[in-house]
Amino acid sequence: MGKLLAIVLVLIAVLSAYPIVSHMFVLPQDISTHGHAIDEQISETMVEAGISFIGAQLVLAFFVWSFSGRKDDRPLKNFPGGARALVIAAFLLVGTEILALGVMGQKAWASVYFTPAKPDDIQVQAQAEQFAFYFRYPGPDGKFGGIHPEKIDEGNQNYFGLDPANDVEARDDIVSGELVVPVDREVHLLMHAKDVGHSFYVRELRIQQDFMPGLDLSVHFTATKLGKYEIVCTQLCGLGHYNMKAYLNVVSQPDFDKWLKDQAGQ
Amino acid sequence: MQEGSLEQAHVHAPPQGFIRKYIFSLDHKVIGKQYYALALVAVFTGMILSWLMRIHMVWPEAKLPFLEWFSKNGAPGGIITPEYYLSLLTMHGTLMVFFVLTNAPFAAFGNYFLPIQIGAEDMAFPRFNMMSFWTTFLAWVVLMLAFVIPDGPPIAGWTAYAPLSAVGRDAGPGMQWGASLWGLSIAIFCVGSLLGALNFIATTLDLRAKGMTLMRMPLSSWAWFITSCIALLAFAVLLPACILLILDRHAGTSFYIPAGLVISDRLQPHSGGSPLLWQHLFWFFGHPEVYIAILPSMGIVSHILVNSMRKPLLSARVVIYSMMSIGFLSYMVWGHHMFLSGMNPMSALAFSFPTLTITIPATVLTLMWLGSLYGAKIQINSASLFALGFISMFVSGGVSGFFLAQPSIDIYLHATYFVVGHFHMVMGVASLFGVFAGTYFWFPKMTGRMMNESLGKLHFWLTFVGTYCIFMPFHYLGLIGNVRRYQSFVDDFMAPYLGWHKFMTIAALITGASQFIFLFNLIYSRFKGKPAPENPWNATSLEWSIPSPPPWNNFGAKHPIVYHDPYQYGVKGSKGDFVMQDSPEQVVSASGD
Amino acid sequence: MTGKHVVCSVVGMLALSAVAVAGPNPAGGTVSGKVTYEGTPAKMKPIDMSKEPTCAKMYTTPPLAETVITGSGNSLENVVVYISAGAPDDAAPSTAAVFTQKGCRYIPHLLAFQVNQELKIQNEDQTSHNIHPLPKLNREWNKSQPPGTPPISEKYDKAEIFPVKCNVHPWMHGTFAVLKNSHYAVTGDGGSFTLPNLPPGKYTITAWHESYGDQSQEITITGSESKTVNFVFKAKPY
Amino acid sequence: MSSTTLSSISSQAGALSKTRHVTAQNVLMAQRSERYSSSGIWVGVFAITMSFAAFTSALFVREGTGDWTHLALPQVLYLNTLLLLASSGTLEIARHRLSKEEGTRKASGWVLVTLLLGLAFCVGQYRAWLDLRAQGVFLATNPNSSFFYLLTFLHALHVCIGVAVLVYLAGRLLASHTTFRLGLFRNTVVYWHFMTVLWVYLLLLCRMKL
Repeated sequence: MGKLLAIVLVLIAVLSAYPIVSHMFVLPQDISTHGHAIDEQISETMVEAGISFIGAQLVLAFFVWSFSGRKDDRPLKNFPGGARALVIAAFLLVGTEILALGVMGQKAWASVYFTPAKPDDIQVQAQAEQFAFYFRYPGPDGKFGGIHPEKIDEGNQNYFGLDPANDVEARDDIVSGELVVPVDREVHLLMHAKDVGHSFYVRELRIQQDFMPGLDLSVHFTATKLGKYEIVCTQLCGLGHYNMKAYLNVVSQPDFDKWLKDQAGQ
Repeated sequence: MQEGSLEQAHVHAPPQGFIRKYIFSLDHKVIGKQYYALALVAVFTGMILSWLMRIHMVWPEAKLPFLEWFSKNGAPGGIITPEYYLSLLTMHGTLMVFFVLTNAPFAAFGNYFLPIQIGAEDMAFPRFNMMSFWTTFLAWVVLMLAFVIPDGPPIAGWTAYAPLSAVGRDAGPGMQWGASLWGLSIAIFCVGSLLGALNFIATTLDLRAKGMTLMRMPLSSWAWFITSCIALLAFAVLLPACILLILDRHAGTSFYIPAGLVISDRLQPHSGGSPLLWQHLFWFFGHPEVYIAILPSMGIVSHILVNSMRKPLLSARVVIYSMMSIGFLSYMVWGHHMFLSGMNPMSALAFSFPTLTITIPATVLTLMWLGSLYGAKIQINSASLFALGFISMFVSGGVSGFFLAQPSIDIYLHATYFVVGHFHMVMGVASLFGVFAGTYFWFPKMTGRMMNESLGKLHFWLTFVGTYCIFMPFHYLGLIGNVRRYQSFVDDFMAPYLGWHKFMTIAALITGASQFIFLFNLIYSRFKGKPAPENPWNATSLEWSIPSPPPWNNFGAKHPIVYHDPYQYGVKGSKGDFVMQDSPEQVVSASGD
Repeated sequence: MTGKHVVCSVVGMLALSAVAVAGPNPAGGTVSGKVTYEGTPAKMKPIDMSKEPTCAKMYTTPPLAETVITGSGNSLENVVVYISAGAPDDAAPSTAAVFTQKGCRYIPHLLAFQVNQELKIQNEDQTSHNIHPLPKLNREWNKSQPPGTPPISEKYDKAEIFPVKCNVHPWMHGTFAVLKNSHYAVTGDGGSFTLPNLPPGKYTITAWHESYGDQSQEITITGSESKTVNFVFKAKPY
Repeated sequence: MSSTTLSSISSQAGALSKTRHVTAQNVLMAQRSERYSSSGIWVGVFAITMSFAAFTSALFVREGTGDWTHLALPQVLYLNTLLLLASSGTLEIARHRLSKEEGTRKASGWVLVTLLLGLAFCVGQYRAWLDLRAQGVFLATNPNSSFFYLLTFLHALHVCIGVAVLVYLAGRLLASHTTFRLGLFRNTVVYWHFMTVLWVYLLLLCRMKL
């Protein structure tokens, strides 16, 4: 029975590793300027974690294979070096591992959170609500109209609670259900939650950030590849959570300008 | 009951009558079994909920008539609605985390064996002990009520993030009364756990038998002691969090709810609250809770491994210190659940390092177990199989922690199936393996009958392979960005992976079904199992020095005197290759260090 | 529940037969008219359904919002005209009022029906909808309706006009007008309405519009005459 | 899940008959329980401290998130503080009397005084709430009032528990019960003093923050 356990352990180690090493599951393409740092971080960690995982399972299997169900009275042996050696090993190996990961990870994290948005970036306000995203562009005047929660009227497409009657800045604001951005231009996303907590997740952008009600956060990113990508909510926000999504549409600068014009026309 | 002065409160007379003996019993052994029974009910409920979720996820059109009968709004025409899926999810999480992973390894086994292992007649405060169980039971009843009220169970997940959990009716079905029951239930649960933890600590500190120094306590007792210290702190923080939540829901206060929220077209009458406050308070409890679930299993597994290895651990001290440092570190890392919640990005790094640091004591523990296996004479039985399986599970679930501990990677993996796979393996399955091991190991002591070995082994193989089949794919799917807590995958890009989800669902059904083998084994062996001797495993600790099952006052009139470290295996003893803790015979200490 | 249901439908049938016996009341008067607006109404914006492809692909050009629908000659649609005072309460008809979700829109946008009349809500889309009426006097409920589930059957026991929304699709907003008696009409294309078979008496006729509020007029019916009542709403540009 | 089998029943009987005789053991028990009960109360004190620490940190966080105002504390609170301080004093006296083995009667008097002072404190707190209500300040009026009502109520609740135990103990004393639960009494003393300290802390917190 012990031998069987050893075999099963080996099988588990091998079969668990297979889908990874055979690239059965690869991250979706990275369309951001910072994403590569995260991807490298993941693959680095994958190597270290993979080695520890397979190593531990194999050692366990080996020991179980050779030391289980022994009827003979060979004397008990102790692990050479005993506890002290193992503790030191753990501290050295894992310690260095941690330092390595920690330091490198810091870089990747910094590239997202510690570098300020460029001055020439495009400001877009994203509002998350049950259960959709809406995006607001300041329009020609470059200013966002104020938000008046009591004015929100979704049946009338007023998702942000704008007050065009009294607020001139709001009149030319462009509201869209999909996030259209020009390629290779930094986008500064101002995040506003209308009701409860939500999250903004674009796999290809390697961006995920919560919407925190009462606390307007922001992220900035630069999309480098044209195309349509899915934006999903990753913070449980109620019954329609699974259906809360939108699309990120990365277009060329001219197309973007044209799109803005069309929207303003409506 | 009896008018004994407090000085002898725990020297209670043998309980008389059914009620006193089995319902409102002061006997820590009965209370331990009561906790175990409650956990058993909860775990099967939770498992069936997970079945329903998995089935609905891969076969959305599947009609489940019995479910329509159970909840007409939840499953009209037998088809699970999105909100009912979230209800199932919430209840699954809550039942499993609180009523299974906290109750079974800690409260159940701890209550039964902590006093015996340290040579005490009972817990320090038997009445508190009884109260703590019945409070927990009440918490369970309150939670279960959510299933039967028209409003239905809450849909905010077991983490109940504010403001979703705090605004009430407008947040959706189940959030008017279901969520209130949830909050109330958790608050009550906190009280019960605090009483329990208090009892465990006092008992360990003061009721140890003569000669039972702290360092001579079995590792399981150590684990329960450390865990109770963690629990005392954790639940003392969760309780206030729940009180604030209930006030926000019903008293119109604004602790968690900021101004200007419009939910279901209604402007919420609140202002100035902070949703982050809930997250901080909750995770300050929530992360230590992970260790409340896993530490007792570590102790139990060490306790059982040593016995089945027939040789002491390389160093029991190192194991104890590792468990201590894990418990200590667990209070400095709660922020790693909130990397993306809008905390100061700096604090993310501050939380990341202690999180990574926890891997050191965890690795030390693993190496202690592995290293001790070297050159041992491993006896393979259901208990030791699950103990060995625990090591494998713990490693598998642990390594994925490497990823999630790093904020940069968390940007991509946060709230994906990777996380779900991670905590199910390391917190859920691993600590349940500890519970299984403990059950197969201690059942003879608790009932006086042996469990059926072949059924036990069958149960192990199905569970061990099954859980890997279920939870390994979680990690893979997480890597491709499969978002958690979705009742169905409307996104096109998930289509190619639905095959994997089907595979996981089928694995879950089979693995779950095999748990009924265990249930049958429990019930069958309880009545028909072959009678158990006093010390079936040739074990050394005190619980094996008394009859199976133990008398009402554990050690009868004699008070055990302890002469040795807990694990005198692989020595020349009068009874064989071991010397029991309370046997005066001299042995060369065989401890590893 | 079902018992009550049966009773209601029986009552309904009796009412129906009564009407049948009476037939088109010879002595009954008829009130008809037209609902119009003055000023410039807000321009209806196209609905962005990009988040729900299954619905979006059902339209070649995105549909417009339906809060204010105007027709030729400043006529105003989706106005419910009913008798708010003067008429006795009628028993609910046995036929159910049907509310359909199709292409992520409500059909009709404004559904008028009577107190205790059966309300049947069905989902013809391939996606889950969520029906969340927001009444003030009646009992509030909030149910989801995945594709393939049976129609939802509900009743309202108090007269009230209130919005209904889909929590999953924010743009989906409609109106339930729960009315005391059977004398009501909802203006369609052209903004005209007719209230037939009014027995002699003094009535208050009310016209209600989703975003322009309501107006009332007194009218007296003395015999089998037909009178004309027109309503003019002030349109707001925003 | 029954735990009883024939063997264990017989052993229970045997054990029972034994315990009656082994008096040395009971003495041992006595010493032990004194120790355990004492560490028990300290663990409890720690737990309560932790929860109020949690409330405090919640208060600090909440202070930072807007609409924080000012709350004029009712004057009666200071009187209540004196009452509670006094009660701690009287309880000390009671403890002193008991340890000096002067008949339990005297001690019981002081215990009674203590629990009356404790009750007076609770009534005083209730009075404070009435004052606030009179000013139209309710639980949900603003965050400050929310925290004030919450903290004072929870503390008063703990004091009431203490009072209940004192009532029980006073009863024991007056009946000059053969087995007066000294351990319980000492724990109650610790608990009571802790309540006083906790209240002083809460008062300062409210003064400075609310």
